Amino acid sequence: MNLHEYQAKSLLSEVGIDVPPNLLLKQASAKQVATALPSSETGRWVVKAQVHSGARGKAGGVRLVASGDEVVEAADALIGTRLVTGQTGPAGLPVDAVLVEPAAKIEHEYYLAVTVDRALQRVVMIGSPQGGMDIEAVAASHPEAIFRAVVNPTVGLAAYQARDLAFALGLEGPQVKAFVGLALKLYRAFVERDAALIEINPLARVEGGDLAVVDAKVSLDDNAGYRQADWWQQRDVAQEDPAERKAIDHGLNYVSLDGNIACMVNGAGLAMATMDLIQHAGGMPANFLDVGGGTSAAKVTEAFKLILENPRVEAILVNIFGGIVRCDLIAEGILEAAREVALDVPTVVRLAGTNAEQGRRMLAESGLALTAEDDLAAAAGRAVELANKSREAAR
Amino acid sequence: MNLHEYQAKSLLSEVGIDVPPNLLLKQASAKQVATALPSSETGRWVVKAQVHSGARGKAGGVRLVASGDEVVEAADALIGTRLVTGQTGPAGLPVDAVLVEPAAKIEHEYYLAVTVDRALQRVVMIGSPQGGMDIEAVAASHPEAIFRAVVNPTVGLAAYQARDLAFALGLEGPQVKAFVGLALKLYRAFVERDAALIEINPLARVEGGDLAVVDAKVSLDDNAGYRQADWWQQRDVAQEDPAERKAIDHGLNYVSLDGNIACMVNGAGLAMATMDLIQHAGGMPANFLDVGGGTSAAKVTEAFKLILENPRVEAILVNIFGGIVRCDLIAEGILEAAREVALDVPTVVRLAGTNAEQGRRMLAESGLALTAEDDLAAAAGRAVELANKSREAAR
Amino acid sequence: MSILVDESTRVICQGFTGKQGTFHSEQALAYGTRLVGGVTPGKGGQTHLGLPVFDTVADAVRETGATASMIYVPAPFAADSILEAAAAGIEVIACITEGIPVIDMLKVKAVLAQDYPDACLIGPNCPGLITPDGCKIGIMPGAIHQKGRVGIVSRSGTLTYEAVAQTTAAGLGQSTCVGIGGDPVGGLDFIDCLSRFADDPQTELVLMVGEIGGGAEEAAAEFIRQGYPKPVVAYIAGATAPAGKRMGHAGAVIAGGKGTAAAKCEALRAAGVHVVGSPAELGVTAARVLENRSEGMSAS
Amino acid sequence: MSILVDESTRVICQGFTGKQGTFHSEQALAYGTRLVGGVTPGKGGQTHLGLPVFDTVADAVRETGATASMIYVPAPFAADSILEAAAAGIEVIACITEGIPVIDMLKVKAVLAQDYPDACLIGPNCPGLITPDGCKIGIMPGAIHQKGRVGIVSRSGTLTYEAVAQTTAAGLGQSTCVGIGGDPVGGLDFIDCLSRFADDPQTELVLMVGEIGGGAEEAAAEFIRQGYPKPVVAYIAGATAPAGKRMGHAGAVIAGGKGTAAAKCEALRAAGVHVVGSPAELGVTAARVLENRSEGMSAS
Repeated sequence: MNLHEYQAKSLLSEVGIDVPPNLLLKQASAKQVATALPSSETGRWVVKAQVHSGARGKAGGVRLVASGDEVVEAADALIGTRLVTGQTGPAGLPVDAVLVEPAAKIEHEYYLAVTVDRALQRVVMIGSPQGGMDIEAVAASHPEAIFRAVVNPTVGLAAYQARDLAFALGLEGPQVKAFVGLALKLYRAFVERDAALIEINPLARVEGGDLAVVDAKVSLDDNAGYRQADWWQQRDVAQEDPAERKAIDHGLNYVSLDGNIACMVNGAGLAMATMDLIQHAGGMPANFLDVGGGTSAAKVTEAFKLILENPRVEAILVNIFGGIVRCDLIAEGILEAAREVALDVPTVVRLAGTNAEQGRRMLAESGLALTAEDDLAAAAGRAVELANKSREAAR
Repeated sequence: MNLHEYQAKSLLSEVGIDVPPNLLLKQASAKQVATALPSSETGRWVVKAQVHSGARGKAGGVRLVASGDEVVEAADALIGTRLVTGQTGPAGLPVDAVLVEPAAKIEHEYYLAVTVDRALQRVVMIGSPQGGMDIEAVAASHPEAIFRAVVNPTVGLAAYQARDLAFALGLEGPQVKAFVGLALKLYRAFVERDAALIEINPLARVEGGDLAVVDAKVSLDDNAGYRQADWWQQRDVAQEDPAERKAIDHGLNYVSLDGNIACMVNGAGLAMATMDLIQHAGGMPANFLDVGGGTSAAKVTEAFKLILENPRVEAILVNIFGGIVRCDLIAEGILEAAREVALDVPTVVRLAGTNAEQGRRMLAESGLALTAEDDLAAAAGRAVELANKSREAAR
Repeated sequence: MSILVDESTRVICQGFTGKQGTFHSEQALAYGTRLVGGVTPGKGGQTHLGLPVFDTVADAVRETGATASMIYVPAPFAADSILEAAAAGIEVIACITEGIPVIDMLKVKAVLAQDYPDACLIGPNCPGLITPDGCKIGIMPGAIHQKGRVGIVSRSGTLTYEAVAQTTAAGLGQSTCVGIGGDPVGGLDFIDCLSRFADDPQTELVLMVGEIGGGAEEAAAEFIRQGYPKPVVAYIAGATAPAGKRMGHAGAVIAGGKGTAAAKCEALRAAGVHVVGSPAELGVTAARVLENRSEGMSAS
Repeated sequence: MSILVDESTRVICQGFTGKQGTFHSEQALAYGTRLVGGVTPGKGGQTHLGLPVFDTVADAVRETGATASMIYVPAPFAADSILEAAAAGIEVIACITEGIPVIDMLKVKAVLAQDYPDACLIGPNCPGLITPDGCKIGIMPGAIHQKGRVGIVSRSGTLTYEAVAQTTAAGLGQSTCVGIGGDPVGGLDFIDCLSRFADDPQTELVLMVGEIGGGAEEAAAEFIRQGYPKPVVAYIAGATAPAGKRMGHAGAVIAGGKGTAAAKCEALRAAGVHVVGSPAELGVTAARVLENRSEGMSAS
């Protein structure tokens, strides 16, 4: 799960990392600004839209203002809107809050992050003297400007590793010690909070030489929710795709896509493969949907509801390889779904594996307008064909 | 450094281990007992002398009493005395406080400890169903009743290891879970507090099946004092040998022994070797004394003072192999000491290594009644000889 | 022959008396797996499915001589179960459990490397492994398998079944099928399995099923490029998956332009692997490659 | 020949500009050690004792090609310095620092075993090592050494000097002297050094100086008993030490009846080691053993 910038900074602050004083506004309250606006040495403040996306600045989600009144104005202009960035898609994300911080005089921007390196199977800390921009861009254009510390889990990040990074970033004098302290705490936060990614970008050297956490991004390991309950309770579902959110509530794995052929599959790998088959057959998948291993008829019903809420869906491909999941249960779910919702989209069903024969028979006997296919490729082709037909018919 | 039982229990309590409710009395205060004596289901209490020694029970340092008045009586009988146990030597240790706890109905006594296994270079947790006695005795008579979990430092004590121990100890039902929780916290205390040994003996199964920490012993790693300052400040110097305590204050390494030949050496290994030589020559060492690597004249003076405070000393053997330590500085220290204290005990000085010649000359020219020897064995022989002579002369 | 397990392998189940453990132990027994007992702390001494229950894996190993374990313990406790199995001397540890935090697995991997270098961890978050007609350790449907010539290694569960069904339908059958799991940090990887298949005389061809995310397929491609003695057919799932979205598996996410299906396919093709664009072509491609090969052999 | 280091070994000093580091670096230079620079974070780019100062060991290794390091960093930071040296590829790491907490050393040892199995740690809490006329890395007085035939390995500092002086006086000289340190958890042990001395043609006899506490001497005895190609002379300090008291070194304590000098001597004697009862007899015993040996050889 992703945290908002203000949550990320609060998480960092919990392990003792200094973050700039700030004010979170959920409404453009002049009163709140009057009483709680942190003082600014520069006489300026930044007002930042709290959305789960980077590239907020270019999208107008970060405003530089010069007075409390302007803070209120900027907050008013942002809160309640949807911010569309290069990362959000055209619908954008709702701005339900803004974070106000004193603007610092930044002399240099660094990059600092912690994540898991899958190839090394170790936590790595990554630093670069070229901060403030997308690190992938730096990695592509200046790979020599990216420095990595691979962490042995027995000792955690060692002080020498933090020092190596500090010198590699070109820090000097008291900045080195400050950086080492920050890096050690950052690693601790990563491990203790089960993070998947913590990114401070930029970490800035401000006028006077101090280091400042200007922007911070935190993603937590979805598998560790059970022991990081305090943060999971703060999960902002408004930032998530409504369909994906609903899927999670029903124990389904759903990702919205832009295509026209919905699919419902058991197993993540097979679900991706089914998407690939749809494309192979000339269609475009409308979603990724894994109904999981312990699927019930009720879950299948919910899955159909999810799919049918997407107006772009022109055909549905159900692809089940029964293992633990029995195909007869899936068939039962399809029948139940058909009773509950109007299954008015052409639907191709491919059942294989455990009790496939029985499931097929149930569907055939139901009288529903379903197309059965045994072959994987044929099923995908049929779904694309039916979608094309229904589109033509609609014209 | 060693902790008192009450301190050990407070350390365990800090990591969340349940310890019996207790009352620490530094004087036999009827008022304190009246207001703060923990209630006892059995109607009985134990009053335990707080000294740095085991085997307190046999020595009369643990009293079982049946009322608050008796608590006061027992406290009065113990506080201010010296307790002589099988482990303290004839002088015993001062009882400056007693710990009062409700007496439990103990059904079975277990042993549980954490320490460092030097051969494996790992922390080990040791458990035995035969608790309540000296674990070395169990190890000798029933080695099969001792169970060990060797801890990998990356994960720390694993839950399965704690479970393995619980089952090996014969625990059942909810005791297993209670034991696992206790063991995991115990390991955490060991590592976080830089312990050298934590021993719960006995860990008791009391009436009703609960586990209770009846007695606890903690030694902390002397090297880690700098980061365990809170416990080091609570170090009870009254429990330490006064000479050893004074030595620590002067940066000397001193251990009191029973013999008649004092020695003053640089380096721990050479100091032990010098003790061995004294015995080899027919004498008995009066002390171990390592003046260390960065020795100054002032330190040598303090070392002489320490040695001369021991009335059993009949001769002194100074054995210095100059490396970093320069022999001329040692000679200077000896001369200074002779000026400050009456060096009225025969003293043999062996100087070798850096600036040995110069040191020897300084001593020879000083006019002090010192015996110089270049050879190690000869020096020891001479010291023993002089001690014998001075003893005979005194008759 | 086979890799990792066969009909003589003595298997235990950790989390034996739980719902998952019970169901899949029944299935394993029905398939003919030599399941010799199970572990549920606190239930030692009981009998379950006609087999002894032990309090600890150490007890189970001592009493049954088991060398393989399948773990159906809930995620918060599964990492500990892996270590318990390794410490007790279990050689093949299949952890089916899904949802183990990455930090836990990083530590488990480090401890295995330090203290139990000979233990083979499979998974977590995997369907397990099966040697047809010999030993089923996992959640795969046994009936679709057929003893045969193809070694299968896969990051996916149901997609593996697809590959199995196709090779069975093509009359090729499988030597051993290993689901290595969909998590970013896990046990045996493609290369480990490829090495074992290389040494297994029964395996004539290896079928590799990868997916987006990470660099395991690229590493396998490099390994194959340096000289692999058997033909490899591969499919990479997720060509249509968008960047930055986690596709079901914790490991299945394209991050920073790395881990795309296209890059993986390209690397594998460059290494001489027969990469199929459609998952429906796995079986037929494997059959064609083996046929061409035997023709080539008889011609030479 | 020698073990571990010789006159060609490029050495750096960690904690270079500190008081201890400066003094012992001067001594090392005076002895002829090929000291090529030092490390003090934040002073990179400066010159000290005519040598370059680096911010990190990695920088120092890259610029000087050093393969050995001597560590004079204060105890709270020394464990980190050991890891820094190992990570930078230093092969021989002599940590002179005394007073490192045991928990830190346990972790350092685990990390070295995991990630840097080829790094040789000597110490901590040790005098260092010296190859006479070649390379002095440590705090021992160089002048008492003489290039020669005896390999010395010792848990003690000044007692080692005693052994050195006696073998020098006896005209035997030393191949390499290694002070392995007095802490309960450290780097190279007796067995590691015995193995290296066994392979070193210059070393004709090994002189082992042990002390009470732990079981390292007993382990060495067992190692020698299984067949050691060179004579070994040993002395164990602390025959008169009382049980339960720490004698200066953190590792020098008799615990639970284990670790006595008597038991160690007995084990070594049983393994064929020439155990001397007095530390004054080290040199003469070594000389006698070598003389008897060469007589035996010329007789045969």
